Amino acid sequence: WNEPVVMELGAPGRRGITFAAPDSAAAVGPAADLLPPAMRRKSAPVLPEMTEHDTLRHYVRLSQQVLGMVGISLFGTCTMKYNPRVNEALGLRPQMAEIHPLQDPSTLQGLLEIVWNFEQILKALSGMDRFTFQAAGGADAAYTHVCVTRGWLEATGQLGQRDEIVTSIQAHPCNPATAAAGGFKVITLPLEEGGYPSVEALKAAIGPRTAALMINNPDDMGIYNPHMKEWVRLVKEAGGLAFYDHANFNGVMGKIRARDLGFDACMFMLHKTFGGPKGGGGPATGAYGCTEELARFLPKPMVNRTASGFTLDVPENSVGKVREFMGNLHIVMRAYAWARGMGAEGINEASDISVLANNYMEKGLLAIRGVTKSHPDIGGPRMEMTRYSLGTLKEETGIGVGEVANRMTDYGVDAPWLAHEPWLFPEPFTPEAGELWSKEDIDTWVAVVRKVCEEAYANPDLVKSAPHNAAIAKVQGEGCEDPARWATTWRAYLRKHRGGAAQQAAE
Amino acid sequence: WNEPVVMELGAPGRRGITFAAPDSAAAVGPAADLLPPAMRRKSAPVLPEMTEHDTLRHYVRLSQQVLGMVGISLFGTCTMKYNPRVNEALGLRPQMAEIHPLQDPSTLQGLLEIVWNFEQILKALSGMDRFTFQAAGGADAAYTHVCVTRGWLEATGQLGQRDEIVTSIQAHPCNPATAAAGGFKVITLPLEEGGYPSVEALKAAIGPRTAALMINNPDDMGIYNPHMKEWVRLVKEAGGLAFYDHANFNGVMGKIRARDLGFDACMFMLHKTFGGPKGGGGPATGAYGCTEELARFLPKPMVNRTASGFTLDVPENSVGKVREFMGNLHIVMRAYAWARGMGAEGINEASDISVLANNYMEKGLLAIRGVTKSHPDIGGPRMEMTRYSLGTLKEETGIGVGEVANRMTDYGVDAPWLAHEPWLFPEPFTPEAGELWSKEDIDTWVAVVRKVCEEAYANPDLVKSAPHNAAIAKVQGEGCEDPARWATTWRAYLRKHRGGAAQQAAE
Amino acid sequence: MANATPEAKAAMLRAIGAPDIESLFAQIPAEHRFRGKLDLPPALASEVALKRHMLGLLQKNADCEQNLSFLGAGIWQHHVPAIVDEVVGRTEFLTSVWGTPMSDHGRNQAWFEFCSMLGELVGMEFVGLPVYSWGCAIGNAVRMASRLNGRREVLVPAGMDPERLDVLRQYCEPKGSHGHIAVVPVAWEKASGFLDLDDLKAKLSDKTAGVYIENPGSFGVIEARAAEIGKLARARGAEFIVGVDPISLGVLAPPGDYGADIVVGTIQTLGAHMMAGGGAGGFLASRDEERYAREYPTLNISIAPTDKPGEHGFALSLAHQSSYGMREEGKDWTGNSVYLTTIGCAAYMALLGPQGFREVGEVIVQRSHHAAKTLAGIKGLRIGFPCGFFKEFVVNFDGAGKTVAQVNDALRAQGIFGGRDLSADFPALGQSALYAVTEVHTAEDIARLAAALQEIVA
Amino acid sequence: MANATPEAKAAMLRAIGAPDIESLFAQIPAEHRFRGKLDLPPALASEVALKRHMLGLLQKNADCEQNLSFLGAGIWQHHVPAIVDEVVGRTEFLTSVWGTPMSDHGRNQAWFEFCSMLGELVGMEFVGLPVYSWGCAIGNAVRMASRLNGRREVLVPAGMDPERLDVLRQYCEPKGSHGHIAVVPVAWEKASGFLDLDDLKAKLSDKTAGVYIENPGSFGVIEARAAEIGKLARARGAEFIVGVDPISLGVLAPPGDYGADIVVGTIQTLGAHMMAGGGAGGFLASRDEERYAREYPTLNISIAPTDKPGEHGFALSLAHQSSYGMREEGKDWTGNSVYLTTIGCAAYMALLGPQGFREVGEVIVQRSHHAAKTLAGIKGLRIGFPCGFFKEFVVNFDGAGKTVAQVNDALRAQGIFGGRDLSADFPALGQSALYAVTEVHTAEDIARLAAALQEIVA
Repeated sequence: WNEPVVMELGAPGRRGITFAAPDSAAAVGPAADLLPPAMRRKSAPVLPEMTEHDTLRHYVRLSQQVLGMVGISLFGTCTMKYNPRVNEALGLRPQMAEIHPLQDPSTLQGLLEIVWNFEQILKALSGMDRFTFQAAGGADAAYTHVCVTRGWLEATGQLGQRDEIVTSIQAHPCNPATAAAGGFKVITLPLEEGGYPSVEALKAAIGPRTAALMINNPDDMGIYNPHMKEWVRLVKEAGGLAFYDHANFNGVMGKIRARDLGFDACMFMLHKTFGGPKGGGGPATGAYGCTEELARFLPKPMVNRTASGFTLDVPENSVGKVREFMGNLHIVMRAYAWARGMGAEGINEASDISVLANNYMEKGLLAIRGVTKSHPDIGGPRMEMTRYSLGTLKEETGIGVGEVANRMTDYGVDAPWLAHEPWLFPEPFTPEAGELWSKEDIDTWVAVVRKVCEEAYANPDLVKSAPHNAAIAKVQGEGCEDPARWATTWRAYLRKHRGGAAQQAAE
Repeated sequence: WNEPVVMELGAPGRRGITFAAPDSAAAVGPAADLLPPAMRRKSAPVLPEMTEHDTLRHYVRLSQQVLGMVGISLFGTCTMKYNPRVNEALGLRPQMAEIHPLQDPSTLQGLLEIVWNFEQILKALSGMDRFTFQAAGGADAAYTHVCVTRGWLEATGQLGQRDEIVTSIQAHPCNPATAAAGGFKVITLPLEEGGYPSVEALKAAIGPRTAALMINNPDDMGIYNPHMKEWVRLVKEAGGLAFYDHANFNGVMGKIRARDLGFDACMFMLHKTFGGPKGGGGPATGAYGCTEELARFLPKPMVNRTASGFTLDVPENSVGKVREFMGNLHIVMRAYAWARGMGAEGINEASDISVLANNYMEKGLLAIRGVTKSHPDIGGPRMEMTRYSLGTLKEETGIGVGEVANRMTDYGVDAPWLAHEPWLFPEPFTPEAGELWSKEDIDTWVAVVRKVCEEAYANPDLVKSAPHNAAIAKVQGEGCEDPARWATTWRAYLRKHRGGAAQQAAE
Repeated sequence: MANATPEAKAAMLRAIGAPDIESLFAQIPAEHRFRGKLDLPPALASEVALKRHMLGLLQKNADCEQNLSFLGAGIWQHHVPAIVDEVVGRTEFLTSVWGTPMSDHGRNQAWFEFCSMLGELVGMEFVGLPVYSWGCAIGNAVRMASRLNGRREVLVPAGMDPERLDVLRQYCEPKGSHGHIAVVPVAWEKASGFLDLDDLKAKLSDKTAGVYIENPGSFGVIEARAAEIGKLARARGAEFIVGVDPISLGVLAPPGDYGADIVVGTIQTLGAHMMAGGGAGGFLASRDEERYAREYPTLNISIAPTDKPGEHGFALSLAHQSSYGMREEGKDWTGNSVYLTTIGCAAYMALLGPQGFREVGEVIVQRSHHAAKTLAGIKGLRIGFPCGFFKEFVVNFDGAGKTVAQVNDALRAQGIFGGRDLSADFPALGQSALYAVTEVHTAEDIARLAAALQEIVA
Repeated sequence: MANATPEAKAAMLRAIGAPDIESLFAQIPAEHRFRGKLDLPPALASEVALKRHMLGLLQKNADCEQNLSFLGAGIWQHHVPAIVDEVVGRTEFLTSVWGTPMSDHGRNQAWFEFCSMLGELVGMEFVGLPVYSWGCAIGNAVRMASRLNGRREVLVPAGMDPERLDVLRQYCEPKGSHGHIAVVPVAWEKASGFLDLDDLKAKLSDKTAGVYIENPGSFGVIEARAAEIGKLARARGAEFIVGVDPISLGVLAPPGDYGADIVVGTIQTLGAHMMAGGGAGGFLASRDEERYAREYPTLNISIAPTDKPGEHGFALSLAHQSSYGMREEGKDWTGNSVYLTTIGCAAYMALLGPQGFREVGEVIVQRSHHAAKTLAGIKGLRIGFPCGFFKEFVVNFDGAGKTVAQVNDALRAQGIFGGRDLSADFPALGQSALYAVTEVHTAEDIARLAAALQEIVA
């Protein structure tokens, strides 16, 4: 159903919350007199005027218009996990929710101990020497690597000389993007027959201008590059740093360690692999780890353990900050609790199950007419996800993956992840079952794909016009790219689509 | 949609939560050896085996199949209120959630202070001298009055002599029922032309056998008995106690006080009038208040304030207990917070608005073809609710109030309360807007009633077969009264409806 | 209040055609009206001020999370899984009352699931929605028994928890009142804590409406001869009523297995916080026989088909026999109960499953026995009924020359809430306290208690 | 883990036709495999043990609810209305990532509402979904400005908060790196704390990509000449970028009114807990002009029609220009941000409405001025910039002969967290601290602080 936009709700004079006029009012006089006249607000912001009940009811209703994990969401590359509610309850404790980052460290010992404890866990999982949690997401951790790389180049007098970062077309876009934003030229290696760039291509790309390699493994197609150890050796021989984007860590937890492969640095996504909530995209944490050699460049402050407690210190050659304060430590708290709940065996088993579940799912999906897999010629089991293509379906029925995804939601199954740009295969999609979803859920999911593909052959219009059973009908998104029509705010919408009714109402 | 019953979910071996084997296991040996052999459980209970994720997902889905206040619920006689979420958050604080009723009072001073403070508020609102919160609902407070009455009769040597309790046919069923359960004979006065029993009828009913009057005012039709003061005088002159069931306090908060009318005792429903959550029917609190004279009979313990803090004491002639411990004090905490948030003016205004809203709604409802009101000949405004009848609609279309209510839910408006038994008017319904629901909500609600009544005339089958847009289709409830078919548990269901598949599966 | 704005008030008055709000109160005679100023504390209209005020009050409580508590006796400190709070706090469940079987389907289903899972635990097929508390459930069960066989005497363990006993007494009315049911205590065996079968036999008669026992009993003791007690009761035509703590039923036999006719108990241990005793409910269950079903005072939810083939729904069953249907002719009385709590209990039982109940039961048995064994090693302390108990056990301090009150005061000074003092209610036990040990207690907790006691009684 | 049971594993292996799980890892060369034992602490698999462990750790923190805190400087203690926690904690919003515009409609709408309400507060029509933090938003805005006019210098207040400044510096890269943007500080007027216009004029040039100011500034001072600064910037072809704390915008003029081209700021003050600095996000807003819109690195949500006439939906707008669409050619980079926080912010803004923002702004202004006035009365204490501040103000202790560190240590011993020590970052201010006073502080709190300070500096 169509819940009104909040801007249309309420009525003049309604109040949702009040703030008592301070008893100190008398002492200082009216607030307006304490503000520079030029800077006083002239007209009130045009916000809704609602009661608390109506406000809550509105957002409860909106929450009910979110399918997501209330159904089945195998959102690949995101490793959907259950978020233990005990962690959420802990997060609301005043000892977590109501602490200020600038408190004296003596009053934050519990938090710093959690951070330090968790760092030890990530060290064990990666072989790295230090971790920072300042980066507010995976992309921000990639950026942290770019910053650390610059710091290292500066310290070693190579800044400006080594100005290229090498990556692969299957690396997450954040790798080339943060490299570019950090002032580096990006060299992107294409895939070759094995499903990954060749050693030769890498050799051709690296040299005295190479600052770093930024690479993931396995990639989002579920293909593991078996030459990664050699890659790292080559990059380091060429004088560059090797950074492991561990976005797809779920399939290899406990199985490989970045340091063992020779990497100088790596990153983990705590909101993905370590059970932090997705929240529709953060708050997140990109845990960035590196060797002792690079640790002196890490963002400040770092948590250290001393005889008299945990301290906050500035690394010798710290690159400064990538974000204010210490990061989304409330997510670190959750990740630590998750890791303690799992233990070493649990973590290992989770990666076992995620790879098992993916290969089980693959069997079901490839049995469906219209579904193929990327690099079908590469045999053997994939890792924790597989990339599929509906290219055949599209050719045979005209129905693409977006339409299939829309129709799937009619069956209570949320859309899967498709693929990052550029699409190397037509009509791609990338489900990931992880260790969360049960065999029955996977079976249901596959059955829905089968059903929708069958519908595409039998009744393409039904699929094309989907969804029919969602909160709203299909959105017409073309206007969102048109300056005359897009509207990211209600006031823009009123101006463009309702002839400035906004302005008038406001005045 | 049809979410499976939890008993059908899960798979063997799945775990939702684990409990670590105690390190003390070694010291005492296996648990089974510590239990008398005859009393050990032989076969495991046939419960579902589910993960935490699946369990939560199941109950989240069920919650989404509750319309209630996510829509508009004008559930008369229940005074729907918004439950401030700050109180719920406070309720989860360990200082409220993790306290034991048998802790030394010195460790419960905050709780006892809340109880004491709130008692003062109720004293102000009622004029009574003491309040107990032990009763776990309104009916339990009525029962408390019955117990106190017995205690008073016993102490005054009248037990067995005064064995009649007088009430009205419009009093809530809990009044006659608790009177009967407490060993009293019940005399129920019928309504007369003014919409309430006459003074003469009362006079005829009372006498030397009268133990008490248990009466509400206004009643659920919104009619206020103007002779109540005289009633109370007559009952007391006859030697009985007068108890005011303040279930319908919302319309008279701050306007009248039970003690001022002469009552010896009264009760308030904290989960209703004082903002406690309904929760589908409790935990609730019936606050029972009385005069100093009766206070010595109150259930134990009572909270008193002394120079050295708050204490728990046993009243001199306490009738004992009506429920273990001190009552649903977490609801008292919420009610106290609600009352403090409202203040005297707010409480007064709330009753203003609830009466205003009801009379506004009445205008809209009576304009609908097929809707009449109870005692239509009684002019003047009703209190915070009005009883309506769809008798005309039923006569003219064959559609009754139950069917109308079912159809209303198709429009996102939950069914209203109909009426307690016996139905004095055909096809009754009793909406109550209270101070919560906005004018727009009331307008929407009335519009839905109008729409459904119009449908009843135009397309009765559409209404008869409703709902069409709810979680499930119309339930066929006839079997619920048939011993061969009713099933209050899954195991009974399997036995009766699936040929004992249960037993087999279990074995 | 949405309609508190002058605009809304004016618009509504206009529609009604009333001059002002006061005129809408015309029904109330002037001499009924209170015209004074309500003597209420000032409003704390802002949430920030109200929260601060409430926190200030709550912080005057010392809770069992910061402190180490061994209190039980009717309310126990068990682990409440986080999802239980989550489910119970869902706005949909929390704020509304109820609707039709269709509009309120999710809640009805959760209730049915609660009854179904509880039925599995206790081994009974008919389970009503809960009543106010365990004590109230006993009261209802005894009255059911009395209605079933027309008798007016109930035998109960002499060691029964005084809170529950007081509530039961209330339900059985004072002597001299119409319909009085006599509550007759049956002694316990000094050494074992079991019900004294000789005393039971002596008191059983054709007047006995029911025999009530608890398993575990109020001193924590598991009544090993429950089946025999049941047989004795049935042989005299009395109903056999058993009270249980359902968290024990992963390891203890379900009462249905040893002949219980009616089962009652608490639901607090199925995922409800202690809340100073608030929110705890009690339940009633029995075999699914019409004879029993027709006497239930509870609301009952039955699964039922819908107009759509293959779909299930839920509806009230046997509602008419309640006071809602029959007023003073109904079975006892029915009103608001603890229906929200049951939804949390449903989530709790589903989360634990058969393995979880077994595990938690075993942990409790082992840890409580470990605690008893540890305390027994302290000079001056003696365990009252040392064998076969569940969660609770009696510790006697006579040998230490201290009263329980003294011991508990000293423990409290160290942040420990000692066991419930039994000395006033059960003088025969001397200076004894009832200690509760659950899955929340660790070996360190027990060691800490032991060290503190050692020091106190030294 | 649902599939951890032997049954599930076996069934899946059977379907795959694989002998064991190990065989599924065939892609990983043996020499890549880690075969050791992970050196992790023992698992706390039971929730009860885990919760106890975590609570034990958290209890080592001293929080700002039990203590009285005057810390601000980028993270502020504001009242978080209870419904904000409720909404943000809803399972539906909390756990899932995202779906299609249809399957995720509710979340998209909440995001759009967030942008709409924030747009009203700041007086701008184009608002992107938030970025990691205020500092990051400044970095993005400065880079936007530089891309718009091709210049490579940004002027910022010399008194800018060092945390944000460090982040901005990172976004502008070290000197010598490709694409470096110089960050040039502009002095403040000693007495007022306003930006020194002479210094500004001296530093403004054709190289100036943008001028960044904050309102209120990092010392709490309201920049009264903001419009003039904007004019000066625009006159030299520079973008005028304004950073705001949106909780001030019920009483302070929206930057759109005084000529801001790009507005940035924090969203933490819109209902996010402090969480040691976690969860706070930053935002970017501007006029809805294509020139600006085409430079946003954020995800943007536009309202759009659906196939059903009259119905609205929401879809991504300008996604292709992000790094998701163009990789290294995209605008900066885009990834997970703080999108859950925004839903709480939306609830916060809707709850407050125009009156709430006015009220909270007035309370903060009055209470902070009252606090400053009170502290100014203490001998040895001086208020740095005593007029026209919002929420924060500078307290100088030079006259007392104490360092801020000494004062704060002494306050902490009394359960008071004193203001942020400015002495290291701003030596020119001497021994000064930045005190934040919000709607959570009462007159008693201020009196308590004053009494403590009085004693400490006596």
